[in-house]
Amino acid sequence: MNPRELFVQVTYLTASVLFIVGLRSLTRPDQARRGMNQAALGMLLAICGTLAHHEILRYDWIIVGLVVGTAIGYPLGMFVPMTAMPQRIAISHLFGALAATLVGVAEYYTLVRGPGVGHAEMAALGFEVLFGSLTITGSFMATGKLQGFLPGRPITYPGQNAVNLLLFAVALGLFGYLIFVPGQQAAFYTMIGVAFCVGLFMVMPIGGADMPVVISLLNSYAGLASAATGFAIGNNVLIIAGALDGASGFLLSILMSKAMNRSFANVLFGAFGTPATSSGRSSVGLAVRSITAEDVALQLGYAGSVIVVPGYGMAVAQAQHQVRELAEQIEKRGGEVKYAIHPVAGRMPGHMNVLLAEANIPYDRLYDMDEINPQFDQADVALVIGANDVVNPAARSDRASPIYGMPILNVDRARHVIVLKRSMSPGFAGIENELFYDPKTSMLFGDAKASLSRLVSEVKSL
Amino acid sequence: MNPRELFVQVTYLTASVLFIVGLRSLTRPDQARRGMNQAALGMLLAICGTLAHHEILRYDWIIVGLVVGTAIGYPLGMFVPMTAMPQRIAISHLFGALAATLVGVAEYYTLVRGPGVGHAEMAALGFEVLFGSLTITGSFMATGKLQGFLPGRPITYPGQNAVNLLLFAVALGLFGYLIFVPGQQAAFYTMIGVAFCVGLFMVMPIGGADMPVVISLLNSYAGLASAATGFAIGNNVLIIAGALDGASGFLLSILMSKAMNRSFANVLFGAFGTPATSSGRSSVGLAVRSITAEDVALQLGYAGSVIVVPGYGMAVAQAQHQVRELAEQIEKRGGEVKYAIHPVAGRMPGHMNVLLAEANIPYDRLYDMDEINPQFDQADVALVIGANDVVNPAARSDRASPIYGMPILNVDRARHVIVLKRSMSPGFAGIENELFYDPKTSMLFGDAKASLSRLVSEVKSL
Amino acid sequence: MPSTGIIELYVFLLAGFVGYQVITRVPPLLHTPLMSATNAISGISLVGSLVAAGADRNMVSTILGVIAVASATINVVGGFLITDRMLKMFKRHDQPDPGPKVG
Amino acid sequence: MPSTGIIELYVFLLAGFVGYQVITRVPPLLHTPLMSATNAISGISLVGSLVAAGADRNMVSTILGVIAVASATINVVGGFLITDRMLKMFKRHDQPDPGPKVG
Amino acid sequence: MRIGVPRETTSGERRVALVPESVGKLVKAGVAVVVEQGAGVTAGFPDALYAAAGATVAPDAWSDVDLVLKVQAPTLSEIARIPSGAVLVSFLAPRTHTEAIAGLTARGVTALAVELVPRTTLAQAMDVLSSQATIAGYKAVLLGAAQLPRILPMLTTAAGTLAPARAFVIGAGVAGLQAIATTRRLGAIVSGFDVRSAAREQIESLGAKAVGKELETAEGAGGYAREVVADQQARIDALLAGHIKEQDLVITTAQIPGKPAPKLISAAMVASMRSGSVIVDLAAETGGNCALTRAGESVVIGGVTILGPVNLAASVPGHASQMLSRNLTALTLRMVKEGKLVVDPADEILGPMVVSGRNESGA
Amino acid sequence: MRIGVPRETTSGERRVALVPESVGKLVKAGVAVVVEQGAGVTAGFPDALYAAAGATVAPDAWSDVDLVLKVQAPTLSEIARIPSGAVLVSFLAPRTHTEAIAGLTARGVTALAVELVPRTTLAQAMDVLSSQATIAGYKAVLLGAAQLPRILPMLTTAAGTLAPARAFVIGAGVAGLQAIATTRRLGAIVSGFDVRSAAREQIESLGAKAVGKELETAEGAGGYAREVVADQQARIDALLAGHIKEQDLVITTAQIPGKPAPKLISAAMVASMRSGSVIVDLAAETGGNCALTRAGESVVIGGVTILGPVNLAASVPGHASQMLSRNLTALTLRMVKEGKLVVDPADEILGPMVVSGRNESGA
Ligand SMILES: NC(=O)c1ccc[n+]([C@@H]2O[C@H](COP(=O)([O-])OP(=O)(O)OC[C@H]3O[C@@H](n4cnc5c(N)ncnc54)[C@H](OP(=O)(O)O)[C@@H]3O)[C@@H](O)[C@H]2O)c1
Ligand SMILES: NC(=O)c1ccc[n+]([C@@H]2O[C@H](COP(=O)([O-])OP(=O)(O)OC[C@H]3O[C@@H](n4cnc5c(N)ncnc54)[C@H](OP(=O)(O)O)[C@@H]3O)[C@@H](O)[C@H]2O)c1
Ligand SMILES: NC(=O)c1ccc[n+]([C@@H]2O[C@H](COP(=O)([O-])OP(=O)(O)OC[C@H]3O[C@@H](n4cnc5c(N)ncnc54)[C@H](O)[C@@H]3O)[C@@H](O)[C@H]2O)c1
Ligand SMILES: NC(=O)c1ccc[n+]([C@@H]2O[C@H](COP(=O)([O-])OP(=O)(O)OC[C@H]3O[C@@H](n4cnc5c(N)ncnc54)[C@H](O)[C@@H]3O)[C@@H](O)[C@H]2O)c1
Repeated sequence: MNPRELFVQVTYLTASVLFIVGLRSLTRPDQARRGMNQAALGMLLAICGTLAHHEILRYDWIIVGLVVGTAIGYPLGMFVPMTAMPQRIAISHLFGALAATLVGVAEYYTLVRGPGVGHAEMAALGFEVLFGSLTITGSFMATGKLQGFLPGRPITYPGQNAVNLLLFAVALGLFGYLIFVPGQQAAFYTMIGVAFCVGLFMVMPIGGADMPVVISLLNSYAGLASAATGFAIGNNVLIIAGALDGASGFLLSILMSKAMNRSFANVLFGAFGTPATSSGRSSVGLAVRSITAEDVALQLGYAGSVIVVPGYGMAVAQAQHQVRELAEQIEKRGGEVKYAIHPVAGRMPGHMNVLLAEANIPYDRLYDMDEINPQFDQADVALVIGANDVVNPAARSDRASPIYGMPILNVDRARHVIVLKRSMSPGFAGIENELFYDPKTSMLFGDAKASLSRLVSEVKSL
Repeated sequence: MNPRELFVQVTYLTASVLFIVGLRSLTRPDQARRGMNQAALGMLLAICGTLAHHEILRYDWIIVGLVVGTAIGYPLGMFVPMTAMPQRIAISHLFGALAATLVGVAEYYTLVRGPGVGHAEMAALGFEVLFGSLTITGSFMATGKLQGFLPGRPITYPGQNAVNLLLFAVALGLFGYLIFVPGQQAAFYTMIGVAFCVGLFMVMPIGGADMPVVISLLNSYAGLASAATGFAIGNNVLIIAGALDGASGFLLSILMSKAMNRSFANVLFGAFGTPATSSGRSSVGLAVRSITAEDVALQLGYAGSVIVVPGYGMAVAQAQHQVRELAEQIEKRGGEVKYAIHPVAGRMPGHMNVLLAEANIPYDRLYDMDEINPQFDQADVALVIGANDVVNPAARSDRASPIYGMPILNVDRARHVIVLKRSMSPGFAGIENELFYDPKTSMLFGDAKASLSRLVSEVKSL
Repeated sequence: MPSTGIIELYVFLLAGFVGYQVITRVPPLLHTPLMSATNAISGISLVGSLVAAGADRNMVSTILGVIAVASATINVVGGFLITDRMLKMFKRHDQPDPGPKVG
Repeated sequence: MPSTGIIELYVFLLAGFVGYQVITRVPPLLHTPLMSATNAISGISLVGSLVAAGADRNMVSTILGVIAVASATINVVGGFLITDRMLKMFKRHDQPDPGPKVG
Repeated sequence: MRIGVPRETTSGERRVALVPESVGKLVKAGVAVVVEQGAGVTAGFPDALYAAAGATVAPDAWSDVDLVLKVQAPTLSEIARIPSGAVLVSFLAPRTHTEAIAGLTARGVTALAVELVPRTTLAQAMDVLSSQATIAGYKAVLLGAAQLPRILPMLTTAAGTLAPARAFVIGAGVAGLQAIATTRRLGAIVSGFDVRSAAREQIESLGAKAVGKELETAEGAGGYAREVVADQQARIDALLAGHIKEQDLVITTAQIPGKPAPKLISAAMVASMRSGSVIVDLAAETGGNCALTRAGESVVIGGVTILGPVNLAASVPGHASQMLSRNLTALTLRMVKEGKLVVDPADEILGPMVVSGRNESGA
Repeated sequence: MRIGVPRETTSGERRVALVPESVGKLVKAGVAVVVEQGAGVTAGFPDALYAAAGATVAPDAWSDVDLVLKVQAPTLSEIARIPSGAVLVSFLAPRTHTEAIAGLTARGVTALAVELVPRTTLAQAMDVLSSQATIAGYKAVLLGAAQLPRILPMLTTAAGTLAPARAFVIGAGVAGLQAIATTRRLGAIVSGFDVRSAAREQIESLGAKAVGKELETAEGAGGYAREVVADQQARIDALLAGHIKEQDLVITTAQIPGKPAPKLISAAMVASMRSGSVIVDLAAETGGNCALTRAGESVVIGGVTILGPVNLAASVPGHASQMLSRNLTALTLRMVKEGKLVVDPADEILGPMVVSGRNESGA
């Protein structure tokens, strides 16, 4: 092995390790940034290594490509608002898949004109362009729907699934054929065309709300295409990065579909979006945002100040001990926990006091309404545990409400509001609560005791 | 690729996956057995695959080897008592390393007489026999010391470390030399001889108590030797299994040395055993067994019935809430928790009742001494939390003791006894407690509240 | 001795396994950064693109390669930048305690 | 394209990484079964031994190979059996509740 | 406008209608307050504190005021001292106290009976029934526990294990729930019973056991209970008979608005109880939930002590006055519109409380 | 041998020396028990239960017995009824009650004073001081809490937040610790003070705050405290003066064996307390920890109520008798050797308790 080759291999090996280490760092929010810097370093190494590759003869075009890419990539990275994240990720899948597809086509074009394409090589190349091209159009559709330049609603027609499956079967058939007869250029390009259609049609029937699952799946496809590139050109770092990507995208799409109560088959075979959407919508047409215990735990674990607002639901669930446990965990991590006791929380005067005292929560953590209300502004999280009427903003704003004029806890002034209750049922006063539809509010549904137990474990394991 | 080759490769690939899956199953005690069966299946596949290997021409000798091996292995697996586990594992490292070394020697012998040895091949082979041979003699020493046919005490002499390092340097030097001049048979066999000595001398100065660390390290070496075999004969399943072994042995030896309060360098460079042993020993010459929170958690998590014995230490630590949390976790896993309240536990009548009631532990879980004493026999674990005098068997047996005649809780009748306290200090009566030296008893030292918090997390994460 | 393709399959499988193990331990709130991180890493297809663009084999290959280089670079640059922006949000805020306590 | 040796290095590293990740999650009480399990798996050197014993290359190789086969088989057979014996001890005992309760 | 706070003259009444803290609040709102000398002493608030809070302390807090805040209903002679056209807010027991109401109407006094406060979420700050019942529920437990020949919590000691006492609370309204909370704090094994299903859930929300959950409910209007029908009563009787005989401490609080308290514990049930057991009947004033209760007295029959305390809140005068005073202040501030006292009969809270007099009063 | 259990005649004494459960145990051990008619009634144990347990219920439990178990020291006339040569076990207050001791000695009665039980781990089952102090500590809190014009727990209600009461326990022996536990159960903010360092740790082991941890300790023999020297007393005074004036409920239990109770709360400290505060002085019988305490009476000075209850355990006769009875049974069983009553003066527990009479008695 000559020194140059050695250098290339060393950079690749190092890059592979750095990628893995970098992704691993994402398991811990406080180490994630450092880890991603390591991954970026790995990327730099891999690029440098490749530039030293013996096959590379001229650099002028490469520089053009790099400059153009950087010019587009920098603003995409720095200035796209966080709210536009989904479409941002979707479009980057487009770029990734495009790169993989083009490399595949170039390779095929070169080989078919030169030494000819081997069967194994054809398998890799075919896989690469097949997944690459359907990801290109799929990502394009997803971006369009999310960004709004394509209609966001699902576009459906009878027999859609059959058509999609058929198209996919045709593409696969062509791929199989090519493996046996690699030289059939017409088949190759037709396959690309069909794959484009598959991508388009696959995403067409899917509504905006289900897009994250699709994006994740496309992530996985793009990763597989990269890995196939690696097989085609015999490059390990591509294989490894592609496999990481593929696994991650696949897993994420499963996790997300689970979170949306869809079966995995439903996700894989693209029949998303067809059943009526089940996301919570209130009578007033506002959406409710449900959240997982893990996410709540992360918010609490990294919050500087948390205000707990207990209500009758905490009493019903007899969750007072779990409340204390959670608070202890948060405090152990350096957060501060206060309890906001509304005068009429619960069902008897002092109901919350009785329970919190039972759980041995020190009196000096309890704040009554007048003391705590000015402090919500500075709270990172208001954790509402089975309270409802006492945090209902209708009391402030809705003259028609039966509780209009009752002073309430201003939880909606906190940075985030998390509400633990079992359902969307109203409380004692029997009225709806707009707080639950506030964009700042996330609902963790379930019995308060069970939810809190989960939160305790999750915060502990952060 | 011909079908036979394909078959071989498929079995290898499957075996690799099964090994990984099998080891992974060890993270969960309830799945571990199934996982190990999968690993065994993997092994079977790999063997069948190899038997189909095109290089294998005659089976007669192979069968002899297999039969002899099985005849020795079966009793070693089935009838060796659990208490002889350390030496059992040590001797199996000997066999593993022997196999790797012999294969290496055979390969070298064949190559050197035939096509000659390449540099890369020599590197792999050299590594293999080097680590293999030092593991052979090292394991032999370890087995001997543990089984008792060699003197168990550390054998030391001045300058020992220097001698060992020198020997190792010589072996490495020969190895380096061989990579450049692979054909030097004398150097090859000398290296093996020197490596034998390294193994011997390395383990010589180590006492019986430190043996587990050594065994783990030898495990790692044996694994590396296997992996090197894989490199030498180009076999992935060997590389993977070897790497798994190597990583596992290495990690375990680190973990164990940490548990023994030794630095890793101390372990790596074999200067074990030289400082005075620090294991706790009572004035009566009995040993105290300290235990980690993880191990306690595992015992509790898989116990069918646990009896908690609270004492004044629980009160001092104000750990009552953590006691309830732990009990809830155990109950969630299907275990049963009872509380044994000794009449004079604590420092005032009813001290334990007051605290346990504060933590909302239901009265019907509390048992007084007469009710609970007959139940210790059937308990898997007696968890003594900051109690001392009330579980002191001296009250039963030692006529000279100031508490002789006081009825005590018979915790020593339970299958395991775990004691949570901060030190070996006595309790109110100021007398030593033999219970702590009972072979059944494990001590988890530390403040009861802190220890219990850890236990809660650990049991949760089982 | 197996062909390189077979060994590469091992690499692929093992890497997938590593990916699986790593990703299952990423908490859900970091799933978005994770997506953009894997996205950035998938910019590694730049490596293949560079060869296509620079190997000077034929015009088609070079042109396709240059486009591929540009696309992949977008991902690398944009992906790492945005991941970093997102992860910045997970810093702890250590702020002073406001207001009085009741006794 | 790199040599098989290099790719095998990837395999080795990735496998080591997988091993590391898996082993760090094994609870301490299972460390002894883990040791004997890896020990059983290390019997995989049987694979190499089989080739040495059966390839019929020369007498030395065959003899050494046979001894190696025997040694490795001991580990495989003994290792899996004893691991299984150990793991059996981790079954839950579901026993009836003895004795009365105070009310 | 001026508020008068006379000294309570009813015997045993140690509360006061306004505590100094509330005086300060009212004065800040631009209202003058006259407090009769010594009005707060029995509740632990000497005159000096009132003066410091901005009240005028005078021998007479009746004349020349627009609003009289009292605890107990005024006697006929006191009614005569209320300026005609003024507003009176106090307990009035309007259903039984018809003579006084007539007197007030005759004098042209707008009287608000605080016991008629609507039990809605919005009215809670003015809900004297809830605030005083809270105190009563707590105090009932202390009385009962002190009477018992045993302690409430379980204690395992060198002299044997003392079994925990069993406490049973009938009627889980405000007082009943507080009694449940307090007996639980003291370590008793607590159960509760109510005819309203919400109350049953609330019993459990305090960690106590709700018995008779299988029995039909009897919900009335406004969150109150209604009387139960005969066969239902029979089932309740059977339940109680079985449960009560194992109890050490029984606290009853069952009430039905405008009706005598339901008779729930018969003499036979009392006889079935262990010697030394104690019944605290918080419904004594309206006839008692136990057949043997005598209001204001303590009866011992067959070793069972039956306490029939009246006006229990007055025996914790400090905190009871503090809460009452907050309630009355909230009520007053609701009536004050731009410095004037306005009792709007259409007001959802004030309206139902008016028991006599003209509709508007301005000062 | 025969044990006699006479009815207590001291006024206010509702306990009984043996409860039926213990009778059963003794009878099983081969000992005959004679219980005077009505002996257990005040404690809630009617004669029928004794008979059922195997005792002879008779009008006279004095004659012909080998062992008399009593609660209060016998009067001179009762002493005359004890068979000469018999053993008496009861509270005897030997240090002050010299006349009775002399009488017993004269009659040849071996008398064991239960208050002299050694405070060792082994003697705990016989430790009547601990068992009765447990009850007293609990009951003191109920008395004090019932007297307060406020409630102990913190409650946030629609009528404002009721601040938790502050309770302070001086002397953290058995009674003091139980008082701490009980006030904490009721939700007060509790602090404690003691001169023994072990007691300070024990205060914290109940979750309360130990004040004055920086002050020197004054440990006596046998786990008891000793008197403090003058300058130490000054520092304690300063601490208490500062702390007490913020307390709502103070419970004092400080005792020094054989000495009058230390005077810890001066009249000035009482004067500094808020009107409505309550002091419960459990040391009233030995002179009181508060300068103004009058044993058996309740004194109100400047709005502060000082309760000086005596013989508190007797006011919870059921459980107090149960514990006492267990203690006395353990003591009796220790004396019975092969069916005979043997008071071995060398016995580490019995020896120190003997205050009169011969050394051995057989029956
Ligand atoms: N304090 C008093 O003295 C008193 C007396 C009587 C009435 N009230 C009235 O009661 C109300 C008190 O307000 P609040 O906010 O405390 O309670 P709330 O408004 O009654 O709301 C309680 C909420 O808790 C949820 N919940 C019930 N069980 C739960 C469980 N096991 N786990 C999780 N959540 C559970 C319910 O939602 P899900 O069913 O969806 O879970 C419900 O929305 C006020 O309207 C007040 O006026 C108070
Ligand atoms: N119940 C009563 O009425 C009463 C009254 C007075 C005396 N006593 C006597 O007190 C004794 C009671 O027995 P016991 O078994 O309950 O207690 P004990 O014998 O006094 O032992 C308590 C143990 O708890 C440990 N400990 C202290 N603080 C701890 C912490 N923060 N975390 C963990 N462990 C802690 C201590 O060991 P480390 O220092 O090593 O941690 C000590 O050995 C008996 O001798 C009894 O006679 C009882
Ligand atoms: N909206 C609010 O914010 C608010 C505030 C305070 C009280 N309340 C409600 O007001 C209502 C009345 O409370 P209260 O304490 O004044 O009630 P109350 O004093 O009228 O009656 C006490 C309890 O006795 C029960 N009872 C009646 N007959 C019974 C029988 N035969 N057997 C058993 N129990 C019987 C009632 O159900 C009630 O729970 C409750 O619903 C309470 O929740 C509401
Ligand atoms: N060994 C056992 O098992 C056992 C059993 C019960 C009691 N004891 C011990 O017996 C001892 C006495 O208990 P007791 O309750 O009978 O005590 P006690 O009644 O004699 O005194 C009560 C408390 O008052 C304290 N005290 C005395 N002077 C004081 C002062 N000037 N200021 C503040 N506090 C003062 C004492 O330290 C004591 O804690 C304790 O040590 C207790 O732990 C031991």
